[in-house]
Amino acid sequence: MSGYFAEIFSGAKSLASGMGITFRYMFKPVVTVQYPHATLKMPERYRGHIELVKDPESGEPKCIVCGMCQRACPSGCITVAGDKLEGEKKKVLSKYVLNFTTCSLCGSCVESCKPGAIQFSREYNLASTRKEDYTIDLLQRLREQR
Amino acid sequence: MISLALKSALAALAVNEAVVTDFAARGFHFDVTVAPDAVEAAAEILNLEGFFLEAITGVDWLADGQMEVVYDYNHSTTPGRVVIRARVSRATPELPTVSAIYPGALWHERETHDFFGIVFLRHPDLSPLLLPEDADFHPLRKDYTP
Amino acid sequence: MSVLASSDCKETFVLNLGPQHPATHGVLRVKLTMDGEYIRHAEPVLGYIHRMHEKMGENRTWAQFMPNTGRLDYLSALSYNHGYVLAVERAAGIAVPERAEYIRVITVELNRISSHLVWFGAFILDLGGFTPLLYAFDDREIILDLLQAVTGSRLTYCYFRFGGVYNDIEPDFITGTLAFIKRLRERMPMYHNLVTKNIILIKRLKDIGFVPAEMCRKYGATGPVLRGAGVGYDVRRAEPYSVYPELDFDIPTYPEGDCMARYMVRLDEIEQSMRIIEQACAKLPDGPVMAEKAPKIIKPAKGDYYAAVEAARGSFGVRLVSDGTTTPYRLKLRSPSYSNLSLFGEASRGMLLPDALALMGSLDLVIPEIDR
Amino acid sequence: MNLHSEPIRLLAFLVGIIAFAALNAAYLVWLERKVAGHVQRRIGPKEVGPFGLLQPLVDGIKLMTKQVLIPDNIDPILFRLAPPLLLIPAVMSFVTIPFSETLVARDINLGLLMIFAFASINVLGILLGGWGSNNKYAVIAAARGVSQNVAYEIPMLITVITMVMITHTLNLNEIVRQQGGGIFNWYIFRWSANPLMLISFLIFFTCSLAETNRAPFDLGEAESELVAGYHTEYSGMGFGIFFMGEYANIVIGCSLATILFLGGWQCPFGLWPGVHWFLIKLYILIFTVILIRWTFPRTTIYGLLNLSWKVLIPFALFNLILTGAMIKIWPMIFP
Amino acid sequence: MTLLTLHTILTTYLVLGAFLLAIGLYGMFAQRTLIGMLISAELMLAGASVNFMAFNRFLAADPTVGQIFTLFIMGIAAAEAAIALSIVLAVYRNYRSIDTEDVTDLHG
Amino acid sequence: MGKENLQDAIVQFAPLDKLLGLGRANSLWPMTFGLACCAIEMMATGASRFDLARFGAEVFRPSPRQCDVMIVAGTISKKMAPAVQTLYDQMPEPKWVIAMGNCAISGGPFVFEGQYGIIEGADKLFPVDVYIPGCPPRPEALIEGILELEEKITGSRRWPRVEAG
Amino acid sequence: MTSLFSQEGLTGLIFLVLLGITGSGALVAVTAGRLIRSVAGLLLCLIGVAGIYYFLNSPFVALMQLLIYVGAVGVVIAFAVMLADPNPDKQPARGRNPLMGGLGFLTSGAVFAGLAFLGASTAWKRHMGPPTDSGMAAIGKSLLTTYSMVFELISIVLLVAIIGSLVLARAGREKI
Repeated sequence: MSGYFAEIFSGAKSLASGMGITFRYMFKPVVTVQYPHATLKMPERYRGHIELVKDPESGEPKCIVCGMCQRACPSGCITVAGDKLEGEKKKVLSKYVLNFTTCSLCGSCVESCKPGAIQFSREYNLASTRKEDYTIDLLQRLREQR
Repeated sequence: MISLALKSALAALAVNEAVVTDFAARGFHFDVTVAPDAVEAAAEILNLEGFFLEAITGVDWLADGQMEVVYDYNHSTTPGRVVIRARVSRATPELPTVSAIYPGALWHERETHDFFGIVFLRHPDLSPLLLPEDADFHPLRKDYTP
Repeated sequence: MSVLASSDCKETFVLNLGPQHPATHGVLRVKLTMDGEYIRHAEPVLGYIHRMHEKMGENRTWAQFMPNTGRLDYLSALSYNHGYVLAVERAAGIAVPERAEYIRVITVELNRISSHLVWFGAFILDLGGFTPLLYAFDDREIILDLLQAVTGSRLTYCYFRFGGVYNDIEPDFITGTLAFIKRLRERMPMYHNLVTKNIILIKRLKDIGFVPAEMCRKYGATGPVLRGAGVGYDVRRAEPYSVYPELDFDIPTYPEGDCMARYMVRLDEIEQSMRIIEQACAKLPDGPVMAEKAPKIIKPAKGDYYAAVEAARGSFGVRLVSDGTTTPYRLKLRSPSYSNLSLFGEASRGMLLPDALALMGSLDLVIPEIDR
Repeated sequence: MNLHSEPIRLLAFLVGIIAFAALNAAYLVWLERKVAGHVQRRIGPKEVGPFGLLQPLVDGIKLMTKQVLIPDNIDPILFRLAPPLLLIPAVMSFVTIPFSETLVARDINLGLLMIFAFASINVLGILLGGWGSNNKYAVIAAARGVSQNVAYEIPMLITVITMVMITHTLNLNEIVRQQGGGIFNWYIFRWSANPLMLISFLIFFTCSLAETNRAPFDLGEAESELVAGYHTEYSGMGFGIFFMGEYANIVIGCSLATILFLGGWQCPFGLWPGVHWFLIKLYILIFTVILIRWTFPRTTIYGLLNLSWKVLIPFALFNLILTGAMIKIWPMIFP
Repeated sequence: MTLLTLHTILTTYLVLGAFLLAIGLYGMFAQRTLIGMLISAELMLAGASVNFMAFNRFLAADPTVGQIFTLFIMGIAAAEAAIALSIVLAVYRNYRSIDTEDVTDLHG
Repeated sequence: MGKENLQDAIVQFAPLDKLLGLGRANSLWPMTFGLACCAIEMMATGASRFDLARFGAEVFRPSPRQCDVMIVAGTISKKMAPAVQTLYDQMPEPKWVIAMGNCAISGGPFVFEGQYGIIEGADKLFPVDVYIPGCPPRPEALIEGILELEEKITGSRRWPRVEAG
Repeated sequence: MTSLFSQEGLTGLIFLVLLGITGSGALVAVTAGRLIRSVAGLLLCLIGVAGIYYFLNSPFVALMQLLIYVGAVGVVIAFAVMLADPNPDKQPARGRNPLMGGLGFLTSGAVFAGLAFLGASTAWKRHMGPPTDSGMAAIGKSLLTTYSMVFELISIVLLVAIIGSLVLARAGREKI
């Protein structure tokens, strides 16, 4: 019998203390970051989709069209092509297309890139009504950035 | 570690040699290849010793014309991984179920049947588990083409 | 004048829980044969998110399979990364620098805490309480920020590499982690007051959903489910890997085997993980984070290899069969939830629907990991 | 006792009441979302109108213009009958609630009884809605809802009988009038009537939570078990009506607790009685109800019945007997 | 006597009572299930109650008698419903249990 | 659940369309429907840090009958496809679909030569209104997706655009 | 002729509506194809009857009718239907015995005609004298004085019913 009352009492106490917690939390400041008005800062290493790195001297992409990224990519979302200009030793990048919709952001491509010609972008809030927006021509993107 | 009695009991079932493996290099302690009919007996021995069944899987040795079924046993208090293998021919991949001893094997065997088409005799229900209900293909066979 | 003149007297009916049902945390389907609200027979139907991981393993190089491991169990992706790299390192004989091992342990344990926090919230959500979920997510967001600063992703990490980790940690990661542990230590009593001591929760979890040790053994259940049944099996202790032998931590066990025991095991594991992280942060040595001799192209010797790690849900094993080429010949993933779920049918027999859902929640299922 | 005393007045009040019920339903949802937000340290509706105040309006517009899906294999009559069956009794109950001494649609002598009579009808809404949907989840939810309602009606009615023994009337306005003159005349603190009045109040409050299917007794809508409970198959306005009925019921339950125990429109200090006091008390109770929902996990059906049969009913019965004894004994000691 | 003043005369109520009684009677004949018959019985009781109340209102010397009678009828109806529910349950159970091995219980 | 008898909405007047659009756009109730990894990010979006509730879109309804928008968060396997299709059919008009994450857009990383188990994109099953790429997308991206959908419904954007950086 | 829009007219209209509800509810209750609809009809009818009680100057009984009949009895019956008849889909419309139906129709028709005729044709003798109080207090007083015996009896009946139904429902229930 005493157990019966003790259980009711302790139960009521636990309920009251629970409500006390939620009541107190109600007056604590909110933790929300109100997205379109305020944004979080992405960390240094944030992995957005990849983008090409500009050579600071020439302004051209650093890419040497070795195709390592293309080979390293597990899901084959990178297409690289280069033209071999006459008289030059190296190939020149003519096409770098990322099909972002199959990318898994694993970083293999960035890792495999010897000259450091690709890096992760800071894009974190992509949304679009068109699927085609995500087949990204990175070369064109680089050109538009300048 | 695995007791001597267990080792000898399992070695008695072995087709070839029961190998005591180097755990650091291979990840398990004892490797026994048994005849397909003996998997039940092996399971019984291990059950009496208090082992649990971690997984059952198949390997398709296309070149040998054989399929291998691998049983991973482990013990929860005295660690010691025991691997039981059995090879069946690819033409008639059949061997008895151990689900009467380890009900946990029901799903593992169904899954192996899904992936390799290995038939576990006296298994109560070999309908596809991970594949769609009407699936009749076995995707992990090496000669599988969709 | 029979009441049942024309009805076809079936005493039971079949209730399909899922594949889209709030309680199944994804796309599990459970075929329940019910007698009123009592469950006569429960049969989980899997495969609704079967993503062919094992098939993909055979189509890719050893390194290319890495991102898949992060998507097996998205709640504790790093454990799965860890399991896979361990297996490949074992197969290819790659040694890992000590600093990398410590970083792995710190991040894995952080990930384990975040996984348990999500489980905690989702479990209480199953029981009908909403607010604890969001409190747990508050704490989890901090972990995600920490891990994101290191790995670059929030959820499906692909951070470990054969022979080390992708990149080194920053010093403020350690300070942030220790600050977070301090904060979580202060928050734990709040969770206990709000949830654990709540009479409604106790009534719903105590003596509900028995999974005894013998049943765990028969079905191969591991992790908190097994430890909630009183068996102190933990891969981190049973088959020590990485630098766990150098760290001091306990393996919480509760002998009851009911939902409450599993609940308590996980909450205690959060505390233990915090201990591990603190020690690891203190012991963190300097040095490289990537083995210098790690080959770029991996070609393990012929043979098969096994490696197991203690993931948040139990023992995760990777069985590799190598034929000496650059791609795995066979890659078997032994996922803990698969075995843990397989006992649901037997354990839930004769239970009431809400109790069975409490049992299912206490098993902590992540469906993509089950279906693979 | 004649029906046609002031039909115009009645009509005006009826319109007012429906407006009040609808407004309450709409803004209680807003309040609920806002309180939930702040309890969980987030903001809640904010972007639609100032403080998200237009959110209910927007939701209403959306629900009204949403396509009404009538599933194929249901019982169309019961399916359509259920939502009004839930809402109309709830709205009707407002007729006799005294918001202030004069602000009452019809001051019926049997007001208390009338509210319970109507409240007992809305069980049917749940039952028929769940059954008519021909959905297993809905049927289970309906069965749960009904057994819960029936179980909790008993301690609730016993408590109300206790109150009626003390007040000697069923007229709600009269009950409030008896509690004039300060906070210690409220029945919840009227130790002289029965020392366990606080427990009576708690029993009544718990029961009204259960009667209105509110958390932690929201078994009928337990979404982790039964998808959306008895309104799983309802879309658009059918669902909206269920929603409104639910909130109207909450308002009635809390109004009744206010009237019976917390002195209705009486001021705690015995000054300026009026509708504002009623509303303040009412909304404090409603706030408590909301806070409870966002704090506790859900009970199970047996936990719920255990609570009713093993705790609430014994306590309520004990209270009843004690009150009877007090009524007889008190005058003997203090003649 | 117009349609709108029907409520002021006794006959309306008596006819209604008779109607309910008769329809209940018909139901008793026509319904074949236990619950259907229970529903019909409730209708007949309702008819009787209406009659009581009508006489009470228009003719009785002591206007409480009819009301009390009606209240008693309600009490009876409640008891009847409870019993009927349990019988339905019992029959249902029994019927089901015939399918299982419990048949021997019937023979002792 | 079979076919439905369709009844048209009660009010349908051209001048009201703008109001209706506003109403619908600001009261997007999503379905409690997660398939895989992205579902966790969906939960995170509803949680305190990001708070989908600010836009009135936190009312996750478990029943498709009461939802306006279906957030396909995760990989659709071939076994699951019929169920997803049914859920879509069960939603009352007007309804929208957000494909969240790379798997829902195109099958994501699980597309490979000879794959046998997944549907390569939700748009193979039903029309998709908004695509949110990422693996998984950050919660901000999901909010952005909701805003994008609102823009699609009302024809104008009420919120500032955020440049990544 | 009373105007429809006067107070009296409105009252009369409400009464007619109530009559309609009662009658149609009763008809549905005995003729509906599905049991659950019969129950809904019965409930409709009982709600109508409650309204008619209100017209008969006894709001107390009217409310009790709602509380007990609709709220309790009706729910219990509906529950019984749900328990015994869980699958409305597969159930064909209940067949009726045409002979019994016809017989019932004749008998009930005769009863109705007879009673209605009797009710309409008899010159009922109105009670002359001062009207007595018919409020709740009077009912309560009578229950505990004049009719206390019956009151006790009915409580015993209820008690027996509860125990009996418990025994009946409990029997054969195996513990799960």
